[in-house]
Amino acid sequence: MINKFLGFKPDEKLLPSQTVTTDTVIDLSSHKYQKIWLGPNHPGVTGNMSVELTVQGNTIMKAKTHVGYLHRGFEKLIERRLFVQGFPTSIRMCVAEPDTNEYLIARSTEELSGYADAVPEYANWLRMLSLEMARLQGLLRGVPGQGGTFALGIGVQWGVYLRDLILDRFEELTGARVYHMYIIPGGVRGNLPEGFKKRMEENLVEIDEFIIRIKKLMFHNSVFKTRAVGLGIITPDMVDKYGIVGTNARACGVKRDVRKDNPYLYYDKLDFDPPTATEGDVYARTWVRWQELIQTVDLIRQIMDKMPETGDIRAKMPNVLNWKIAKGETYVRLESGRGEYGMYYVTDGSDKPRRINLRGPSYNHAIALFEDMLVGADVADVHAIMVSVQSCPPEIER
Amino acid sequence: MNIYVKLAYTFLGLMIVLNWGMLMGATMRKIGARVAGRHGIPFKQPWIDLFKNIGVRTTITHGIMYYIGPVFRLTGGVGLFLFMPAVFSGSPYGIWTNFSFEGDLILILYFQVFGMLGMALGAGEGGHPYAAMGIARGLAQHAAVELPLTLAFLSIAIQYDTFSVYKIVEAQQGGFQNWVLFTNPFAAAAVILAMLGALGHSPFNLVKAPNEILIGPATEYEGSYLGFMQSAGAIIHVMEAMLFMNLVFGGATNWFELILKTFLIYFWSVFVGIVFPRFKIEQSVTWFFKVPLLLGVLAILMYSF
Amino acid sequence: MKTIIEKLNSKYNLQEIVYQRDNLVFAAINKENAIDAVTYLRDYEGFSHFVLMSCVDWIEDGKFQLLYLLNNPTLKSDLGLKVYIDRNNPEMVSAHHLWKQIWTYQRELKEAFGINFPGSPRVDENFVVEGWTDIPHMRRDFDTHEYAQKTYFPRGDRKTNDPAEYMRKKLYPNQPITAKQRKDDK
Amino acid sequence: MSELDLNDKVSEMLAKSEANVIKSEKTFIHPEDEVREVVAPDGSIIKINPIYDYFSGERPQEEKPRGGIVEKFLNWARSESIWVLGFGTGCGSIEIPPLVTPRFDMFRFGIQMRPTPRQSNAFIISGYLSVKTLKRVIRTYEQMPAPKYVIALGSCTINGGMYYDSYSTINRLDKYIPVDVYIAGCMPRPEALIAGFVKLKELIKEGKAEKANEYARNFDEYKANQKKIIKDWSMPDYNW
Repeated sequence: MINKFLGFKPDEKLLPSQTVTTDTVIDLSSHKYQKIWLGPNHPGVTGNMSVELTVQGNTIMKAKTHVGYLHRGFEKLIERRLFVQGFPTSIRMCVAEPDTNEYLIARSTEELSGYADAVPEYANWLRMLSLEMARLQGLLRGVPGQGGTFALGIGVQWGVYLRDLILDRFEELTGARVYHMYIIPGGVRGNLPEGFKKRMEENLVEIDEFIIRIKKLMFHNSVFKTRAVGLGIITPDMVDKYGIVGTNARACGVKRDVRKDNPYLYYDKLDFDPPTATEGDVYARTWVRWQELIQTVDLIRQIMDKMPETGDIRAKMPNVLNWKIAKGETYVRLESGRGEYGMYYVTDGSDKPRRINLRGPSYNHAIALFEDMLVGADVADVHAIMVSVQSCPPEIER
Repeated sequence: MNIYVKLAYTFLGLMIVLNWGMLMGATMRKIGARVAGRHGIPFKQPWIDLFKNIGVRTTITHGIMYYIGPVFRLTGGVGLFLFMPAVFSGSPYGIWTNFSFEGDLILILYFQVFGMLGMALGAGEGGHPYAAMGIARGLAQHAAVELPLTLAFLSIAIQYDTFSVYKIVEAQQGGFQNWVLFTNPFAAAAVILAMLGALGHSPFNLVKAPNEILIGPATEYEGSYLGFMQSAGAIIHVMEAMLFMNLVFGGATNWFELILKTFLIYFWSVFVGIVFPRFKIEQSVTWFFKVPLLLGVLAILMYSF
Repeated sequence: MKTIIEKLNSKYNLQEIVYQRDNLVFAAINKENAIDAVTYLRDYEGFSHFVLMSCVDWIEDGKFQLLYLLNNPTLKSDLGLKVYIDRNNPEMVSAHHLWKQIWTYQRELKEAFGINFPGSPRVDENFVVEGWTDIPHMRRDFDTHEYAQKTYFPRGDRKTNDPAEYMRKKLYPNQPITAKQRKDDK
Repeated sequence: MSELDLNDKVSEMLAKSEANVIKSEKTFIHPEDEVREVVAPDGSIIKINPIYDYFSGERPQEEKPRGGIVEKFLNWARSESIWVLGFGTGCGSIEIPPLVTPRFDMFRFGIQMRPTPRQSNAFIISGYLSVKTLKRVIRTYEQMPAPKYVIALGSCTINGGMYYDSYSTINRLDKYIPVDVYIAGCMPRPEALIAGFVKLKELIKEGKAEKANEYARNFDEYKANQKKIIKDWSMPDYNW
């Protein structure tokens, strides 16, 4: 800017190349580059993963994501557990929104054993309620969390407090704070407690206030805008190339939402339209998530209005201790807070699953996409980009 | 006055400043916690942390400069205190004017950078890449902050035709209408904006940002070195606030006034810091080169002709 | 969806076509044609979203089953192409040029099942486990329980019960085991 | 202390560290850690062995508490100022944000988060530990200055919990690093964590939390256990 003002034009040939691409050849022995590690012991890294950066000054020339710090081998463990035993194990695959795993496992086993239509209507509504509450608690952490990457810690503090309130409602509904084990094959585990809807509504009113406050705090904040606008851009043609789903795809104008495309449960009975943006940068992604926060609150209200007053919560299922499912395979998906979340489930006629493969959105976002997005970025922006693509290590490595 | 008595008083003043700095740090963190809806740390926490850090048993070494870094930083803080009048008492040889002398403003400008340079040497010796990055960013930002700040100081010096902080304070006595804040508004505005960078709170704290680069220069420091640096940091925070108080806000005529004014000056940077995220280094440099620099130049122009 | 499958069948000769749901079809395809078919589906039939690449170890048949699961965003349908490869000589043509994320899957499968994908970038780097010396950990013949017992320090006082046996003792302590239950247990 | 004294001290320490270097057989070394020759800017050739040149190979020493009223006072200070390392090793770290936010605010108890191991004295092992993380945990633990405390969170650190038969996660944490306080549950609630901290405070005040010395005392045993499962060692035996 100053150069333009003074009319000074530097010789382009003498300056170091400013455009860095993934094809840039890096010769470490030239002493021009430095290798630094971000994580796993680093407060700025989501969960427990690490990024190996090759930097030149402040610019990242090459990035490599290293995962596996949270590898527990779920897919192997489940092969030696009964269907019902595998259930509490497998829901721990993703800690940020564990309910999505519950639904996938329950739905896959129901579909393969021919009980897909046996689940009572009321139970399906309760499942939806639980899934939307999980999305809400994820967003309450995630939306201000994006501000937190730029050191706007106040929003995080407020958000996590409200998330605690939602976890309280979860505790009422399911008896547990984080790992609920609520959605089981054939229905759900418990009914709504007395006065649940009233207390939920009180919390939602509080969250409504928070949504307005966070808008003023983050989206009307000049420094936040300075940092987030134009950072980490995803273009629409990258969506199919990298398998981008969820809010990351919606923020660049590609409207993909499993709830609309392949409606599951009773999402076709609800009135909603997934929010989109066109810019595809960090700001747009946060903005889309913020709008989704409003929408999720609205969806929970709709679900609580539209669901029947009472009903069966569980279908009659075979004895779980010797429950055998015939040979078959299926793929079930749902829309989690991070995007399409699916499970490939194979049975072989025995009482244990043959193979489970979880398709987490972070698997693509945090490795292939993230590594390419970092090239040419600033070291100070790594954390922001990492959070904005919603990388969640436990679902990458399982 | 006997030089030993003077030394004793200066030492006493330093102790007051150290403890006030720690208390002020705790208060500011408590204010931040209240905005979040928390109780926050107890007021006594900084002292406990200091004792605990002294009690750490393991010591690691990275070489001589690693030890000297915190010493430099403390020297920067103490140096600022030694050559700046703390409390104005009507006489240049008053008990709390310390060792202030004609032309101490120049020395003070030097001491402001001194601590940072010491940290740069120590952290560089530590060898952690994040420390080196933090230092590079810190020095770049410091240069950007110094420019409007120095211009504003020079403007004040031209205004009162002196480089003595004592005389500048003296000239501002007799009511708030005599403060530089009102007599030289451009310089005051430049100082108030550049102050945010000098005090090192958000949005200008990328130097020690935990999200981006751990905590920058102090990454490798532990135990008593860290305690040393914490006490140096507490002194420096009060000293920076005291410098701005002396130059822009009319100085202090008693300790109570000093405490109140430094508190308010420091509170200004916390007030901004709580609701603003942090800038990247090139963004913060650009920011200082825009409005604050312009104000500084205007302040100089106002009194040059 | 039906027409696409028929077209694909006439072109590449599919086997075991299963309509799992209206919008989810699984079909097996020859190893030689697999990448061709995936490319064809991506470029001409609109299956532009790559969902998942997975592997199932059918140890009793001596085969690995690779799965390429593709999604068509306009038809909102999925097609899973299964490829059987020899378990003793696990090797498959790499598809990393089709989608950017595929090399990650191939790197994972290389580590977890030992399937080789020649030419795939970074395929030999370790993915989730570090310094692994045993047989690939997702193969059926790798016993994770035995490995854990041998390697780590299990607490001796930890009890493991057979759930069926335990529940029967707990709920019906005096009832004799019926023939049906005995059959079920087997 | 004058510069000369410091110089003496440093050279003394260096001499000691060279004498005490632990010789161990490496089976697997990263390409970056291999012994290699590097051309310096002035053209001379330098031979470097990254693992031993960049790190000190000295064994940890047992550092006896001073005893008496000084130690009591320091123990009180330590118990009131617990600096937790911000390293979420497992899924238990999802309960750390509630702890630093309005609902459970652990700052009230003098517990703060620190980003670097050099400045923290408590390490929360939040849940299961895969072998890959264990390597980083050991390295981080050894970098922390003594006295240091370990809080093990969740059933997974006690007996493997849900992952007792997993090939990737360890079963008992106390075989690899000494543990001061265990907090049972899956997942333990934030209240349980606070209770664990209060217990740790009691231990520190009574002077019972001297596990760092125990680690130094039984160093060989711990190292043998660690090396049994970490095949890809490729680091010095003790990371200062």
